[in-house]
Amino acid sequence: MTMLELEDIETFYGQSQVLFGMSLSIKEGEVVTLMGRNGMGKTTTIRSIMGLTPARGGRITFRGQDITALPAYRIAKAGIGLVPEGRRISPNLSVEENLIATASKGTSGNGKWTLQSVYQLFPRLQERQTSMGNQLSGGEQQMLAIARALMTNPELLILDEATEGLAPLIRQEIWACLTRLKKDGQSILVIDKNIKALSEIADCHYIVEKGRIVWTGNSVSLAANSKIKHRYLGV
Amino acid sequence: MDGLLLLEQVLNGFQLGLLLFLLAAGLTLVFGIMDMVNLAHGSLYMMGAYFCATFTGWTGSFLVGALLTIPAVFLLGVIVEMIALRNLYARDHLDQVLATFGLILFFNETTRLIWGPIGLSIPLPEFLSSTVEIIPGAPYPVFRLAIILMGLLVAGLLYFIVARTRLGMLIRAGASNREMIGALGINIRLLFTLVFGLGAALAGLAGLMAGPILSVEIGMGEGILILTLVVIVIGGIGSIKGAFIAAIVVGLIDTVGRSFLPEILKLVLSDDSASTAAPAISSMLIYLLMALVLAIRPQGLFPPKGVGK
Amino acid sequence: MSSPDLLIIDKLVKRYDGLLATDDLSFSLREGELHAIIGPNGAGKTTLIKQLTGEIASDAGAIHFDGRPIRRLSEPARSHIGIARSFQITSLFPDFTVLENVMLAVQAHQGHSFRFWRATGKEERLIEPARALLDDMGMEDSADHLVAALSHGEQRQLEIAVALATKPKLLLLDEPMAGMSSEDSGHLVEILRRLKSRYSILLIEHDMDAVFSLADRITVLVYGRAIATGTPDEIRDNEEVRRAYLGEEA
Amino acid sequence: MTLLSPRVLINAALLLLLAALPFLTDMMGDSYYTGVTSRVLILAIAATSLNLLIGYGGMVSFGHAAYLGLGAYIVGIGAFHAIEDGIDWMLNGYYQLAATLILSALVALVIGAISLRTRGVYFIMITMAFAQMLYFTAVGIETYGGDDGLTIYSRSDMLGLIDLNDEKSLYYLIFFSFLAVLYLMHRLVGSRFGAVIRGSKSNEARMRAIGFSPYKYRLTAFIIAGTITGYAGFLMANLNDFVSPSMMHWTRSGDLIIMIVLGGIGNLFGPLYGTIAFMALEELLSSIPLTIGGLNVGEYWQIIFGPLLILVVLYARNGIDSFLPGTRERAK
Amino acid sequence: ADPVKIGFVTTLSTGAGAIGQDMRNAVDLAVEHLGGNMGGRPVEVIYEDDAFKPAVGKQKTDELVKKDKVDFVAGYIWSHVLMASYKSAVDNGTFLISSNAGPSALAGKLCNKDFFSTSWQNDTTPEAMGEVLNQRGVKKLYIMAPNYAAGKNMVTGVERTFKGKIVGKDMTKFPAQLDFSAELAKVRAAKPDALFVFYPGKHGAQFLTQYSQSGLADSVPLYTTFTVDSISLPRIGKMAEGSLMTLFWSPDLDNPANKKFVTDFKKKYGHYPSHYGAQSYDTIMLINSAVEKVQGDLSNHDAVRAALKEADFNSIRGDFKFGNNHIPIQNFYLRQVVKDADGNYTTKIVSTVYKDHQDSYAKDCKMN
Ligand SMILES: Nc1ncnc2c1ncn2[C@@H]1O[C@H](COP(=O)(O)OP(=O)(O)OP(=O)(O)O)[C@@H](O)[C@H]1O
Ligand SMILES: Nc1ncnc2c1ncn2[C@@H]1O[C@H](COP(=O)(O)OP(=O)(O)OP(=O)(O)O)[C@@H](O)[C@H]1O
Ligand SMILES: [Mg+2]
Ligand SMILES: [Mg+2]
Repeated sequence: MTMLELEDIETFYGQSQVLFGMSLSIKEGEVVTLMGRNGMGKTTTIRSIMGLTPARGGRITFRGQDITALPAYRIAKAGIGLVPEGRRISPNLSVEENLIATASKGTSGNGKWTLQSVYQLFPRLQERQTSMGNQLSGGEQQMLAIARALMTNPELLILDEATEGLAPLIRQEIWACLTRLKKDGQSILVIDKNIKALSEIADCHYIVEKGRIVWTGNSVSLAANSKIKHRYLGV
Repeated sequence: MDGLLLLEQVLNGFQLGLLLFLLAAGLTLVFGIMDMVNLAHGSLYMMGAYFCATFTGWTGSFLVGALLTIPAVFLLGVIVEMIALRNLYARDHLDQVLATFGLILFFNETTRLIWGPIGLSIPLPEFLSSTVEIIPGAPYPVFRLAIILMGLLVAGLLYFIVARTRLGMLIRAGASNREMIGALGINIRLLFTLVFGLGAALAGLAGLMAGPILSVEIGMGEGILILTLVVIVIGGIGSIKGAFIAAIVVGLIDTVGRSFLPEILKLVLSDDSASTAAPAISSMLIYLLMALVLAIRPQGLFPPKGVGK
Repeated sequence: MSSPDLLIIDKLVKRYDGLLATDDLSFSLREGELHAIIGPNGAGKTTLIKQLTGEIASDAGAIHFDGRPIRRLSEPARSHIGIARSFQITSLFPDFTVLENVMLAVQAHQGHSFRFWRATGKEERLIEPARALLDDMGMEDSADHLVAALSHGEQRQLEIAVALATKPKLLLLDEPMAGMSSEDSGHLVEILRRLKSRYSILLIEHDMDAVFSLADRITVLVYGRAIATGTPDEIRDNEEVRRAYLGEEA
Repeated sequence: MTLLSPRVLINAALLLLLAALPFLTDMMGDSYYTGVTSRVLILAIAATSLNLLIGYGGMVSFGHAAYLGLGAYIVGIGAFHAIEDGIDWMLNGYYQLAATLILSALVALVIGAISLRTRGVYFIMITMAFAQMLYFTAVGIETYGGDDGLTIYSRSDMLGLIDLNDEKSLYYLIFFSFLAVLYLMHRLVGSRFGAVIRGSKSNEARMRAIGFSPYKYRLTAFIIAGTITGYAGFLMANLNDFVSPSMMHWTRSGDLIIMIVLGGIGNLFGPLYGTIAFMALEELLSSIPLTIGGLNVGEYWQIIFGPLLILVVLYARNGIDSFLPGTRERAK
Repeated sequence: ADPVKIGFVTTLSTGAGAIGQDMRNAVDLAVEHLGGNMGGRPVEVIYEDDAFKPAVGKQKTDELVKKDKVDFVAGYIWSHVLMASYKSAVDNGTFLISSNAGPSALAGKLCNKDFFSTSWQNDTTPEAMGEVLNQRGVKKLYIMAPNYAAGKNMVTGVERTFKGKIVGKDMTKFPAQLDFSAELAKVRAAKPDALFVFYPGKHGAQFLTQYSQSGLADSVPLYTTFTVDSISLPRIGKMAEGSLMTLFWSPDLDNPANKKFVTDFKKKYGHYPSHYGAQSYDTIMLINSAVEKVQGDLSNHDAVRAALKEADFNSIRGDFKFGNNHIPIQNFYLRQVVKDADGNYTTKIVSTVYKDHQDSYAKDCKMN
């Protein structure tokens, strides 16, 4: 069953168009990646899905419901959890407050992510429990952003550069965690430059170039296609 | 300076401080926590007083009037927020100052249009307009005791809400991080509207408490607004605790300063120059206090955690 | 071939409430070397940079730069003796053009700015060095663009250009690759390789490919302490570093 | 930027109109407008200097009217002692001017030195506090009329160089002063000093990291703006023949801010447009010849003015400037 | 014929607009009583709003003088607005008639041949009050007034004539003191025989409310000037009932002109006129008397001035005559707040304190 479907999305910042007919789809339980160089529109795609920069053209459906024109909070409530680019931690809340302020049991109401379980995932956060958001190091903020999204117990988890600025060890832990999540049937949309790690867990990759999807396929065909990798990802 | 008089003046200062706090609470909530400079807070305070006077007139009872006033001002706040202010949260303070200054003009003149220029009065019921003798030889108005009580009540309640509840966290988070909190599933627009309404209701409460003693008239909000701004700046913008302490300090300094400054100045100046200098200095006292506090602590006495550096 | 030490840090301490962000830290940086600092998140790397630039005060210890103690110097004063930094989170003048960003940094090091009359737009003494620097960084095409309109990668590059414009002896770079695509970070590695010969650089980075290919020496920070210092190979093989930071990577 | 863009033409036309104004009013036989325009231009001088702080430097000073009062009181006090006590030299305009400039600069130095340690709303409030202290000082000084103010029976004596009692001479003194201030601002903002001021508004942390100490530059800008406004006060006293504490009240400082926002902040001509618009609105709205249900609409003009301010803030963020043709000059 | 043009500057907007409105009502009534005519010429009154700001008042005066070219400028509630506007009028040779403000400067040193007043000099009313206190045997007096020019004038006035001891004096913050509890506590502690206050306009209501709540009313009787007036009485009458004040006029003053004024005013506007209105009514009547005297020919400035100075008209205060400084020489009465037959609050005259009283600054006026 399709979880999220984008059809011909067009998005603008003011007058300047950034997405030119972006289409992609994510099935339930799938891990999908969005790849591409800087400034190609990956984050913008996410912002359109979340209703933060609503699409002016095209249609977005989430679990059968049209969410194109819904306000962000309704989309989040419908079951999408976001780890945004740039962390966006609340500076004047403590770590724990950041986690519980927006926590939710999820749409099914039996969410399994709780304070205990995210602290288990990121012990460093528990150590910094009472620190204010603006006192955290860059990496600690990143962990908090991920934990915060998990605490909403989403149907679909979106990670936009979620491993940026994290120590290698933590990065590995996050990949391991995503692998576990996938095993539990969590649907995930992920943006990251770490192709190797992505290839191991993703079912499907989309490559974005100038606001469009230019290539799509699974890890095997991506690995085989070094021309594509070089041309669109610069590796 | 005899001891009983000093005691009475301290009580007076405490009461003025708590009245200021009633007003400062709503202001600091909207100002500090939602990061919105709302100069029209004084106007909402005025509306509280006018509504209460009107409702008291209709119903013949101050208590009923007061109970009707609070939801009415809440509603007014919500309407104002929806029409004029909700698009200003993301703007800089200058824009907010200007727009809400526009609101002050609008409210003052509309009030004059509706209620006329003369002002109203709020008659108090018998039991509130009497006095009790808590300090021997100095009967104290019961209504002023009621103000003290109300101030303490609001302080406790607000502190609890903002520091302890999830609602409080969301309000604090929303200011710095509006978009993100929305993307995490919170209807921030509604939340802000409600919080603004809460701020308005607090202003209205202050107005209906102040109305019976400070008189109800056009422009009553401006003078006290400045005083209130001074209070929240001294206390550290956005800090309920800071507003509370600063309000009481300002109330005490103002009252005690006013009553004993001439005597104190006479110790160093001639009688004549002391009595001319005293009123001028006492007018400046709270500004001096603010300048002093900010010169030493540029963020006020109790800047809330996690804002700025 | 060990050159003299440009920067010596001795028993430096920074305390936040109960937390020791920098804990009796000592190490030195040699003239002309690229010294990388790595360590888990929250180890105190950014804090160290802030202490070096003077943005925050240290609680104890000493910092010697170019042979003189600098712990008591203000942030601008340290910039004037040759310490420059880039920010972990991009920090530029968004409503200025790229050229103006660099010009301002150039201006900061040409004596005082109490000059009220001449238009900076006509001052060759500012424009010339700024353009030269942009050419050097390969950014000449975007010189007249507003910073706000640049892509993330270009902004990160400009961060470094602005720092270089102050003609520093020591360059402190806080995660310059963060958020860059592989292509752009590859490009930046090239630039740093070129700069390496001309400046002494302290590099903080979680991108291990970059660190291992650029660094002359690496110091590993954990909980505010240096647990190891050595060449890239030594660090790669250090069991403790693997456990605390690297994991299977590298 | 082309030299003769429509925007430049409009600005030039406005200046020309102002240059010719006394003769135009002569032709209409109505010298009232010369006086009104003099007032507008004096306020525009004050607003332009405030724009250096707010528009270019991000320092929202809410006490700027204090300097207006300061300059005006120097003239008033000079005239007072010259007439009451026969101290003739106190009427000398050059002494008065020197005293005005020195005193405003000193006061700005003191206020700025303390206030500039704070940021944002704290800065707004502390500058207002200092201005209020000056206001209450003026209210408290009985010799100079206290709250009633001081009537100035003799304008500054410029020793024959220029006769301030002559309406036209005074007008041109004001007009050329305004032009000078405008040009000064233009140079200042584009200079190295201006770059530091603008940079400190844009990103203070970065300024410090590249080696600037913004404080002393900000303080200098604060003193420059205060001194210019003090000079405007000197002119205002000579125009009004009167000075009172109400000139320094915080609401007057608010008016100055409204003027520059109406005109478009961080823009050379903005304050002039804003001042004109502010004064014109006040005049036009308050004389709306409309009576509804026995109520004279003009007397309730603030019911219109208030929401108008809100509309400007909401929909015309650069004030009048956003209605002028051509693109806005970027806050240089 | 061309109309006689009168500019009338008062405060119509802001909270103080109530006073201006009362003055305008009285002026309209006066013009109506004159049948819209003065000396055979129609009358045109141009009202301007000073918005309670000196700068605005000055500009409006300029506009009236230079643009509208009025023959007389009148009105002015506030001393500071009058002081700011004063030169604009007299320097241009336009007659200026104050309908309320009475700063000491204009009565003394700075008096001017083209300046007239139909009200009083600030000090005189409290001087009468000082006299009243003497008559009533008050030995220990406590004084409260706001700390600004008029407040200081009032205090000076009382101190000049009061013979007992002043046991306490508080000059409170101006413009806005919110709370008087500290001062009232001091009053209680000082145990005076009487309390004299001056709190004009809105401060009056505020003071009275707090005074009555403090319970002081039983022990320390209250004497006021310009604190309670017909504008505020409907609102604060209950608290002010019985309190005593001095003034040159009262609605019940017994003379034909006043009867007509008060009756017609009440008929037209439904409430008592205030002294502001009474003074404004007199302003128009004064101008009318001068215009009649010169038969509508205003071209001879000196003749008009002489005619004004004669003040040959039926004033609401009975006889009207100017002192050498063009300020009225007049009676002062002690008045008390009472309820009239219809249950409305008003004041009634208790006694005459002064007959033909002149202000003490007149001697400084070098004009003759
Ligand atoms: N707020 C904005 N206003 C105007 N243009 C914007 C804005 N945000 C992004 N853009 C532009 O939109 C384009 C796409 O940006 P987007 O952030 O979606 O890229 P991205 O693929 O996520 O890149 P990155 O890997 O750097 O995060 C870029 O050219 C960028 O300059
Ligand atoms: N202002 C502050 N108040 C309290 N604690 C702080 C403050 N600033 C930083 N810290 C704490 O100090 C520690 C070191 O932070 P720092 O930013 O130096 O880490 P870092 O090594 O740069 O980490 P990262 O790699 O994640 O950027 C962290 O645990 C952080 O939470
Ligand atoms: Mg992105
Ligand atoms: Mg860091």
